[in-house]
Amino acid sequence: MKTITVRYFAMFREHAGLSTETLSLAAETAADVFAATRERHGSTEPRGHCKVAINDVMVSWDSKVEDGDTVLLFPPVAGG
Amino acid sequence: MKTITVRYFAMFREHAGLSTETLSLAAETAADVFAATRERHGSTEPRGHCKVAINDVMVSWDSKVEDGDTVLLFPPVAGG
Amino acid sequence: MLTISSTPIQPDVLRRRLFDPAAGGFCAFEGWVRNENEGHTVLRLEYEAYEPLAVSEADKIFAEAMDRFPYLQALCVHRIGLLEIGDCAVWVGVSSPHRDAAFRACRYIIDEVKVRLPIWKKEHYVDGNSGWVNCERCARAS
Amino acid sequence: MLTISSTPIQPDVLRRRLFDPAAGGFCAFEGWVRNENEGHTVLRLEYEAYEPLAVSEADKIFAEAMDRFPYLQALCVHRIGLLEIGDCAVWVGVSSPHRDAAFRACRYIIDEVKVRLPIWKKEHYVDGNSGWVNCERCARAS
Repeated sequence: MKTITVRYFAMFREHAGLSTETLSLAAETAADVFAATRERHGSTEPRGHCKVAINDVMVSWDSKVEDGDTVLLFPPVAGG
Repeated sequence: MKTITVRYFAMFREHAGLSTETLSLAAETAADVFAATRERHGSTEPRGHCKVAINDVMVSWDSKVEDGDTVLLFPPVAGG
Repeated sequence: MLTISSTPIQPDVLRRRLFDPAAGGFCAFEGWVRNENEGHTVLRLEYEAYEPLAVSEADKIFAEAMDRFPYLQALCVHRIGLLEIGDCAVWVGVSSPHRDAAFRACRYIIDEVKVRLPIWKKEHYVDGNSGWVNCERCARAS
Repeated sequence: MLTISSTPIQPDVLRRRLFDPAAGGFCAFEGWVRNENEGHTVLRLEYEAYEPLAVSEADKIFAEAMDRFPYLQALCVHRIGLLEIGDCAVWVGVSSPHRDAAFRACRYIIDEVKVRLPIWKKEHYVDGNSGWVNCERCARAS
Protein backbone atom coordinates (compact mmCIF):
# COMPACT_ATOMS: atom_id res chain seq x y z
CA MET A 1 0.00 0.00 0.00
CA LYS A 2 1.09 3.55 -0.83
CA THR A 3 0.19 6.79 0.87
CA ILE A 4 -1.13 9.08 -1.88
CA THR A 5 -2.44 12.60 -1.45
CA VAL A 6 -5.18 13.37 -3.98
CA ARG A 7 -6.24 16.90 -4.96
CA TYR A 8 -9.61 17.43 -6.62
CA PHE A 9 -10.50 20.40 -8.83
CA ALA A 10 -13.75 21.98 -10.01
CA MET A 11 -16.49 19.36 -10.50
CA PHE A 12 -14.32 16.66 -8.92
CA ARG A 13 -13.96 18.74 -5.77
CA GLU A 14 -17.69 19.43 -5.68
CA HIS A 15 -18.51 15.79 -6.22
CA ALA A 16 -16.07 14.54 -3.57
CA GLY A 17 -17.11 17.29 -1.18
CA LEU A 18 -13.47 18.00 -0.35
CA SER A 19 -10.42 19.38 -2.14
CA THR A 20 -7.68 17.16 -0.72
CA GLU A 21 -7.50 13.79 0.98
CA THR A 22 -4.70 11.38 1.78
CA LEU A 23 -5.47 7.77 0.94
CA SER A 24 -3.82 4.42 1.40
CA LEU A 25 -3.98 2.79 -2.03
CA ALA A 26 -2.63 -0.28 -3.84
CA ALA A 27 -2.21 1.90 -6.97
CA GLU A 28 0.56 1.42 -9.52
CA THR A 29 -0.33 4.23 -11.95
CA ALA A 30 -2.15 7.56 -12.11
CA ALA A 31 -4.99 5.69 -13.83
CA ASP A 32 -5.30 3.40 -10.79
CA VAL A 33 -5.62 6.44 -8.52
CA PHE A 34 -8.34 7.87 -10.79
CA ALA A 35 -10.23 4.55 -10.71
CA ALA A 36 -9.95 4.27 -6.93
CA THR A 37 -11.27 7.79 -6.34
CA ARG A 38 -14.10 7.24 -8.81
CA GLU A 39 -15.21 4.20 -6.87
CA ARG A 40 -14.70 5.94 -3.52
CA HIS A 41 -16.87 8.93 -4.45
CA GLY A 42 -19.29 7.18 -6.80
CA SER A 43 -18.25 9.47 -9.68
CA THR A 44 -19.31 8.67 -13.23
CA GLU A 45 -17.19 11.20 -15.16
CA PRO A 46 -15.33 9.28 -17.89
CA ARG A 47 -11.55 9.67 -17.91
CA GLY A 48 -11.62 10.81 -21.57
CA HIS A 49 -10.92 14.53 -21.36
CA CYS A 50 -9.61 14.54 -17.80
CA LYS A 51 -5.95 15.22 -17.08
CA VAL A 52 -3.61 14.28 -14.30
CA ALA A 53 -0.48 15.67 -12.68
CA ILE A 54 1.87 14.08 -10.17
CA ASN A 55 3.68 16.51 -7.85
CA ASP A 56 2.78 19.47 -10.09
CA VAL A 57 3.98 17.89 -13.34
CA MET A 58 1.45 16.96 -16.03
CA VAL A 59 1.81 13.23 -16.78
CA SER A 60 0.10 10.50 -18.76
CA TRP A 61 -2.35 8.12 -17.12
CA ASP A 62 0.11 5.23 -17.23
CA SER A 63 2.72 7.13 -15.18
CA LYS A 64 3.81 5.31 -12.01
CA VAL A 65 2.86 6.68 -8.61
CA GLU A 66 5.24 6.43 -5.67
CA ASP A 67 4.59 6.36 -1.94
CA GLY A 68 4.13 9.97 -0.78
CA ASP A 69 3.14 11.40 -4.19
CA THR A 70 0.50 14.06 -4.62
CA VAL A 71 -1.85 13.28 -7.52
CA LEU A 72 -3.90 16.13 -9.02
CA LEU A 73 -7.11 15.17 -10.81
CA PHE A 74 -8.30 17.67 -13.42
CA PRO A 75 -11.79 17.40 -14.93
CA PRO A 76 -12.28 18.63 -18.52
CA VAL A 77 -11.05 22.22 -18.84
CA ALA A 78 -12.67 25.30 -20.39
CA GLY A 79 -10.57 28.42 -20.19
CA GLY A 80 -11.50 31.77 -21.72
CA MET B 1 -13.53 71.67 -74.46
CA LYS B 2 -14.75 70.91 -70.94
CA THR B 3 -14.08 72.76 -67.75
CA ILE B 4 -12.78 70.14 -65.31
CA THR B 5 -11.66 70.74 -61.73
CA VAL B 6 -8.86 68.37 -60.77
CA ARG B 7 -7.93 67.55 -57.16
CA TYR B 8 -4.53 66.06 -56.43
CA PHE B 9 -3.69 63.99 -53.34
CA ALA B 10 -0.48 63.02 -51.55
CA MET B 11 2.40 62.55 -54.05
CA PHE B 12 0.29 63.94 -56.90
CA ARG B 13 -0.29 67.14 -54.94
CA GLU B 14 3.40 67.43 -54.07
CA HIS B 15 4.40 66.80 -57.65
CA ALA B 16 1.92 69.30 -59.11
CA GLY B 17 2.72 71.80 -56.39
CA LEU B 18 -0.97 72.49 -55.86
CA SER B 19 -4.01 70.62 -54.57
CA THR B 20 -6.70 71.84 -56.95
CA GLU B 21 -6.79 73.42 -60.38
CA THR B 22 -9.47 74.05 -62.94
CA LEU B 23 -8.50 73.12 -66.49
CA SER B 24 -9.98 73.40 -69.92
CA LEU B 25 -9.60 69.93 -71.44
CA ALA B 26 -10.71 67.98 -74.49
CA ALA B 27 -11.09 64.91 -72.25
CA GLU B 28 -13.73 62.20 -72.77
CA THR B 29 -12.89 59.91 -69.85
CA ALA B 30 -11.23 59.93 -66.44
CA ALA B 31 -8.23 58.28 -68.12
CA ASP B 32 -7.94 61.25 -70.47
CA VAL B 33 -7.87 63.63 -67.50
CA PHE B 34 -5.13 61.53 -65.88
CA ALA B 35 -3.08 61.58 -69.09
CA ALA B 36 -3.52 65.35 -69.51
CA THR B 37 -2.39 66.12 -65.95
CA ARG B 38 0.58 63.75 -66.30
CA GLU B 39 1.75 65.64 -69.32
CA ARG B 40 1.00 69.00 -67.72
CA HIS B 41 3.06 68.27 -64.60
CA GLY B 42 5.66 65.98 -66.15
CA SER B 43 4.65 63.12 -63.84
CA THR B 44 5.91 59.57 -64.46
CA GLU B 45 3.74 57.65 -61.98
CA PRO B 46 2.08 54.77 -63.89
CA ARG B 47 -1.71 54.61 -63.68
CA GLY B 48 -1.53 51.00 -62.44
CA HIS B 49 -2.42 51.31 -58.76
CA CYS B 50 -3.88 54.80 -58.91
CA LYS B 51 -7.59 55.37 -58.45
CA VAL B 52 -10.02 58.01 -59.59
CA ALA B 53 -13.28 59.53 -58.40
CA ILE B 54 -15.67 61.87 -60.19
CA ASN B 55 -17.69 64.18 -57.94
CA ASP B 56 -16.84 62.07 -54.85
CA VAL B 57 -17.83 58.73 -56.39
CA MET B 58 -15.13 56.13 -57.11
CA VAL B 59 -15.28 55.25 -60.81
CA SER B 60 -13.34 53.26 -63.39
CA TRP B 61 -10.84 54.95 -65.72
CA ASP B 62 -13.17 54.63 -68.70
CA SER B 63 -15.94 56.62 -67.02
CA LYS B 64 -17.06 59.69 -68.97
CA VAL B 65 -16.34 63.17 -67.66
CA GLU B 66 -18.81 66.00 -68.13
CA ASP B 67 -18.32 69.73 -68.29
CA GLY B 68 -18.09 71.04 -64.70
CA ASP B 69 -17.06 67.72 -63.12
CA THR B 70 -14.53 67.49 -60.32
CA VAL B 71 -12.02 64.68 -60.90
CA LEU B 72 -10.06 63.36 -57.91
CA LEU B 73 -6.73 61.69 -58.65
CA PHE B 74 -5.54 59.23 -56.01
CA PRO B 75 -1.99 57.88 -56.08
CA PRO B 76 -1.41 54.34 -54.70
CA VAL B 77 -2.79 54.10 -51.17
CA ALA B 78 -1.27 52.71 -47.98
CA GLY B 79 -3.53 52.89 -44.97
CA GLY B 80 -2.69 51.51 -41.54
CA MET C 1 3.59 35.10 -19.89
CA LEU C 2 0.32 34.14 -18.23
CA THR C 3 -1.06 35.86 -15.16
CA ILE C 4 -4.05 34.64 -13.16
CA SER C 5 -6.01 37.56 -11.73
CA SER C 6 -8.84 37.79 -9.24
CA THR C 7 -9.35 41.49 -10.00
CA PRO C 8 -10.69 43.08 -13.23
CA ILE C 9 -8.45 42.86 -16.29
CA GLN C 10 -7.15 46.25 -17.49
CA PRO C 11 -6.61 45.98 -21.26
CA ASP C 12 -5.20 49.48 -21.58
CA VAL C 13 -2.48 48.83 -19.01
CA LEU C 14 -1.63 45.50 -20.63
CA ARG C 15 -1.35 46.81 -24.19
CA ARG C 16 1.15 49.45 -23.05
CA ARG C 17 3.37 46.68 -21.74
CA LEU C 18 3.61 45.26 -25.28
CA PHE C 19 4.93 48.47 -26.87
CA ASP C 20 8.11 47.87 -28.82
CA PRO C 21 9.73 50.30 -31.27
CA ALA C 22 10.03 47.48 -33.81
CA ALA C 23 6.32 46.58 -33.55
CA GLY C 24 4.15 47.53 -36.51
CA GLY C 25 1.15 45.41 -35.53
CA PHE C 26 -0.65 44.59 -32.31
CA CYS C 27 -3.51 42.10 -32.01
CA ALA C 28 -5.60 41.55 -28.91
CA PHE C 29 -8.35 39.11 -28.09
CA GLU C 30 -10.74 39.39 -25.16
CA GLY C 31 -13.18 36.76 -23.98
CA TRP C 32 -16.27 38.40 -22.53
CA VAL C 33 -18.96 36.78 -20.40
CA ARG C 34 -22.04 36.64 -22.56
CA ASN C 35 -25.67 36.20 -21.62
CA GLU C 36 -26.27 32.89 -23.37
CA ASN C 37 -24.64 29.50 -23.87
CA GLU C 38 -26.18 26.60 -25.77
CA GLY C 39 -29.70 27.86 -25.20
CA HIS C 40 -29.27 28.64 -21.50
CA THR C 41 -29.59 32.21 -20.23
CA VAL C 42 -26.42 32.84 -18.24
CA LEU C 43 -26.47 35.08 -15.15
CA ARG C 44 -22.80 34.90 -14.23
CA LEU C 45 -19.72 32.71 -14.49
CA GLU C 46 -17.28 31.34 -11.99
CA TYR C 47 -13.70 30.57 -13.01
CA GLU C 48 -11.24 28.43 -11.11
CA ALA C 49 -7.61 27.83 -12.06
CA TYR C 50 -4.74 25.77 -10.79
CA GLU C 51 -2.16 28.48 -11.12
CA PRO C 52 1.20 26.63 -10.98
CA LEU C 53 0.33 24.35 -13.90
CA ALA C 54 -1.65 27.01 -15.77
CA VAL C 55 1.48 29.18 -15.81
CA SER C 56 3.86 26.40 -16.87
CA GLU C 57 1.50 25.14 -19.59
CA ALA C 58 1.05 28.71 -20.86
CA ASP C 59 4.85 29.07 -21.09
CA LYS C 60 4.84 26.11 -23.49
CA ILE C 61 2.01 27.64 -25.55
CA PHE C 62 3.85 30.98 -25.84
CA ALA C 63 7.03 29.19 -26.96
CA GLU C 64 5.09 27.20 -29.58
CA ALA C 65 3.48 30.41 -30.89
CA MET C 66 6.92 32.04 -31.11
CA ASP C 67 8.24 29.09 -33.15
CA ARG C 68 5.33 29.28 -35.59
CA PHE C 69 4.67 33.04 -35.83
CA PRO C 70 7.69 34.98 -34.53
CA TYR C 71 6.40 37.90 -32.47
CA LEU C 72 7.98 40.51 -30.22
CA GLN C 73 5.91 40.50 -27.04
CA ALA C 74 2.90 38.55 -25.80
CA LEU C 75 0.84 38.49 -22.63
CA CYS C 76 -2.21 36.63 -21.37
CA VAL C 77 -4.26 37.38 -18.27
CA HIS C 78 -7.05 35.07 -17.11
CA ARG C 79 -9.63 36.02 -14.50
CA ILE C 80 -10.74 33.74 -11.70
CA GLY C 81 -13.70 34.09 -9.36
CA LEU C 82 -17.21 35.32 -10.03
CA LEU C 83 -17.77 37.26 -13.27
CA GLU C 84 -20.83 39.10 -14.54
CA ILE C 85 -22.15 39.56 -18.10
CA GLY C 86 -19.76 41.80 -20.05
CA ASP C 87 -16.78 41.15 -17.77
CA CYS C 88 -13.52 40.31 -19.47
CA ALA C 89 -12.58 36.71 -18.60
CA VAL C 90 -9.38 36.46 -20.61
CA TRP C 91 -7.10 38.89 -22.47
CA VAL C 92 -4.40 37.95 -24.96
CA GLY C 93 -2.20 40.54 -26.66
CA VAL C 94 0.64 40.14 -29.14
CA SER C 95 2.91 42.72 -30.77
CA SER C 96 4.93 41.90 -33.85
CA PRO C 97 6.77 43.67 -36.70
CA HIS C 98 3.93 42.75 -39.10
CA ARG C 99 0.24 42.16 -38.64
CA ASP C 100 0.08 38.61 -39.96
CA ALA C 101 2.24 37.20 -37.15
CA ALA C 102 0.38 39.33 -34.58
CA PHE C 103 -3.00 37.90 -35.67
CA ARG C 104 -1.80 34.32 -35.97
CA ALA C 105 0.15 34.20 -32.71
CA CYS C 106 -2.78 35.78 -30.84
CA ARG C 107 -5.18 33.24 -32.31
CA TYR C 108 -2.86 30.34 -31.55
CA ILE C 109 -2.43 31.41 -27.93
CA ILE C 110 -6.15 31.86 -27.18
CA ASP C 111 -7.10 28.61 -28.97
CA GLU C 112 -4.59 26.62 -26.92
CA VAL C 113 -5.31 28.44 -23.65
CA LYS C 114 -8.95 27.43 -23.96
CA VAL C 115 -8.24 23.72 -24.23
CA ARG C 116 -4.97 23.08 -22.39
CA LEU C 117 -4.83 25.19 -19.24
CA PRO C 118 -6.17 23.79 -15.95
CA ILE C 119 -8.94 26.37 -15.80
CA TRP C 120 -12.58 25.55 -15.20
CA LYS C 121 -15.73 27.51 -15.86
CA LYS C 122 -19.03 27.10 -14.05
CA GLU C 123 -22.09 28.77 -15.52
CA HIS C 124 -24.93 29.98 -13.33
CA TYR C 125 -28.21 30.05 -15.21
CA VAL C 126 -31.29 32.19 -14.80
CA ASP C 127 -33.33 29.07 -13.92
CA GLY C 128 -31.23 28.59 -10.77
CA ASN C 129 -29.16 25.72 -12.15
CA SER C 130 -25.45 25.75 -12.74
CA GLY C 131 -23.03 23.60 -14.67
CA TRP C 132 -19.37 23.07 -15.36
CA VAL C 133 -18.52 23.74 -19.00
CA ASN C 134 -16.35 21.57 -21.23
CA CYS C 135 -14.01 23.19 -23.71
CA GLU C 136 -15.55 23.51 -27.18
CA ARG C 137 -13.14 21.10 -28.84
CA CYS C 138 -13.64 18.54 -26.05
CA ALA C 139 -17.42 18.90 -26.22
CA ARG C 140 -17.33 18.29 -29.98
CA ALA C 141 -15.05 15.28 -29.61
CA SER C 142 -17.09 13.61 -26.86
CA MET D 1 -17.99 52.70 -39.00
CA LEU D 2 -14.77 54.50 -39.86
CA THR D 3 -13.62 57.68 -38.18
CA ILE D 4 -10.67 59.80 -39.30
CA SER D 5 -8.92 61.39 -36.34
CA SER D 6 -6.23 64.03 -36.02
CA THR D 7 -5.87 63.38 -32.29
CA PRO D 8 -4.46 60.25 -30.55
CA ILE D 9 -6.55 57.09 -30.79
CA GLN D 10 -7.93 55.90 -27.45
CA PRO D 11 -8.30 52.12 -27.62
CA ASP D 12 -9.85 51.80 -24.19
CA VAL D 13 -12.65 54.23 -25.04
CA LEU D 14 -13.26 52.49 -28.37
CA ARG D 15 -13.44 48.95 -26.98
CA ARG D 16 -16.11 50.03 -24.49
CA ARG D 17 -18.25 51.17 -27.40
CA LEU D 18 -18.27 47.59 -28.72
CA PHE D 19 -19.66 46.03 -25.53
CA ASP D 20 -22.72 43.90 -26.22
CA PRO D 21 -24.33 41.44 -23.79
CA ALA D 22 -24.38 38.80 -26.56
CA ALA D 23 -20.66 39.22 -27.29
CA GLY D 24 -18.39 36.39 -26.19
CA GLY D 25 -15.34 37.47 -28.16
CA PHE D 26 -13.65 40.75 -29.00
CA CYS D 27 -10.71 41.13 -31.36
CA ALA D 28 -8.73 44.32 -31.89
CA PHE D 29 -5.91 45.21 -34.22
CA GLU D 30 -3.67 48.25 -33.91
CA GLY D 31 -1.16 49.47 -36.46
CA TRP D 32 1.78 51.11 -34.70
CA VAL D 33 4.44 53.32 -36.25
CA ARG D 34 7.62 51.29 -36.18
CA ASN D 35 11.21 52.39 -36.46
CA GLU D 36 12.04 50.57 -39.67
CA ASN D 37 10.63 49.90 -43.13
CA GLU D 38 12.36 47.99 -45.88
CA GLY D 39 15.79 48.76 -44.48
CA HIS D 40 15.18 52.48 -43.83
CA THR D 41 15.27 53.85 -40.29
CA VAL D 42 12.00 55.71 -39.86
CA LEU D 43 11.78 58.86 -37.72
CA ARG D 44 8.10 59.63 -38.10
CA LEU D 45 5.13 59.15 -40.43
CA GLU D 46 2.65 61.49 -41.98
CA TYR D 47 -0.84 60.29 -42.90
CA GLU D 48 -3.26 62.00 -45.21
CA ALA D 49 -6.81 60.87 -45.95
CA TYR D 50 -9.63 61.96 -48.19
CA GLU D 51 -12.33 61.57 -45.60
CA PRO D 52 -15.59 61.50 -47.62
CA LEU D 53 -14.49 58.57 -49.76
CA ALA D 54 -12.55 56.88 -46.94
CA VAL D 55 -15.79 56.74 -44.95
CA SER D 56 -17.97 55.50 -47.80
CA GLU D 57 -15.44 52.85 -48.88
CA ALA D 58 -15.10 51.71 -45.24
CA ASP D 59 -18.90 51.32 -45.07
CA LYS D 60 -18.64 48.83 -47.94
CA ILE D 61 -15.80 46.96 -46.22
CA PHE D 62 -17.78 46.67 -42.99
CA ALA D 63 -20.81 45.35 -44.89
CA GLU D 64 -18.66 42.77 -46.71
CA ALA D 65 -17.15 41.63 -43.38
CA MET D 66 -20.65 41.27 -41.91
CA ASP D 67 -21.73 39.10 -44.86
CA ARG D 68 -18.73 36.80 -44.47
CA PHE D 69 -18.25 36.70 -40.67
CA PRO D 70 -21.41 37.91 -38.93
CA TYR D 71 -20.37 40.09 -35.99
CA LEU D 72 -22.17 42.34 -33.52
CA GLN D 73 -20.25 45.62 -33.53
CA ALA D 74 -17.21 46.95 -35.36
CA LEU D 75 -15.30 50.21 -35.42
CA CYS D 76 -12.23 51.56 -37.17
CA VAL D 77 -10.36 54.77 -36.42
CA HIS D 78 -7.53 56.00 -38.63
CA ARG D 79 -5.12 58.75 -37.62
CA ILE D 80 -4.01 61.54 -39.93
CA GLY D 81 -1.18 64.03 -39.47
CA LEU D 82 2.29 63.57 -38.06
CA LEU D 83 2.90 60.40 -36.02
CA GLU D 84 5.92 59.32 -33.99
CA ILE D 85 7.37 55.84 -33.39
CA GLY D 86 4.98 53.85 -31.20
CA ASP D 87 1.93 55.95 -32.05
CA CYS D 88 -1.22 54.09 -33.01
CA ALA D 89 -2.01 54.84 -36.68
CA VAL D 90 -5.10 52.66 -37.02
CA TRP D 91 -7.40 50.76 -34.66
CA VAL D 92 -9.94 48.11 -35.65
CA GLY D 93 -12.18 46.38 -33.11
CA VAL D 94 -14.88 43.75 -33.58
CA SER D 95 -17.19 42.08 -31.07
CA SER D 96 -19.02 38.88 -31.89
CA PRO D 97 -20.82 36.01 -30.13
CA HIS D 98 -17.82 33.72 -30.84
CA ARG D 99 -14.12 34.33 -31.27
CA ASP D 100 -13.74 32.92 -34.78
CA ALA D 101 -15.94 35.60 -36.37
CA ALA D 102 -14.31 38.30 -34.23
CA PHE D 103 -10.83 37.35 -35.46
CA ARG D 104 -11.83 36.89 -39.09
CA ALA D 105 -13.93 40.05 -39.39
CA CYS D 106 -11.18 42.11 -37.73
CA ARG D 107 -8.58 40.68 -40.10
CA TYR D 108 -10.79 41.26 -43.12
CA ILE D 109 -11.43 44.88 -42.20
CA ILE D 110 -7.79 45.81 -41.59
CA ASP D 111 -6.60 43.98 -44.72
CA GLU D 112 -9.10 45.86 -46.90
CA VAL D 113 -8.61 49.20 -45.13
CA LYS D 114 -4.92 49.05 -45.94
CA VAL D 115 -5.44 48.64 -49.67
CA ARG D 116 -8.75 50.31 -50.51
CA LEU D 117 -9.14 53.50 -48.51
CA PRO D 118 -7.88 56.81 -49.94
CA ILE D 119 -5.24 57.15 -47.21
CA TRP D 120 -1.59 57.91 -47.91
CA LYS D 121 1.48 57.43 -45.76
CA LYS D 122 4.70 59.37 -46.07
CA GLU D 123 7.72 58.10 -44.21
CA HIS D 124 10.40 60.48 -42.94
CA TYR D 125 13.77 58.74 -42.65
CA VAL D 126 16.73 59.36 -40.37
CA ASP D 127 18.86 60.22 -43.43
CA GLY D 128 16.65 63.26 -44.12
CA ASN D 129 14.79 61.70 -47.04
CA SER D 130 11.12 60.94 -47.15
CA GLY D 131 8.89 58.85 -49.34
CA TRP D 132 5.30 57.97 -50.02
CA VAL D 133 4.58 54.31 -49.30
CA ASN D 134 2.61 51.90 -51.48
CA CYS D 135 0.32 49.37 -49.90
CA GLU D 136 1.96 45.97 -49.40
CA ARG D 137 -0.28 44.14 -51.86
CA CYS D 138 0.23 46.84 -54.51
CA ALA D 139 3.99 46.81 -53.97
CA ARG D 140 4.03 43.03 -54.44
CA ALA D 141 1.88 43.22 -57.56
CA SER D 142 3.89 45.97 -59.23
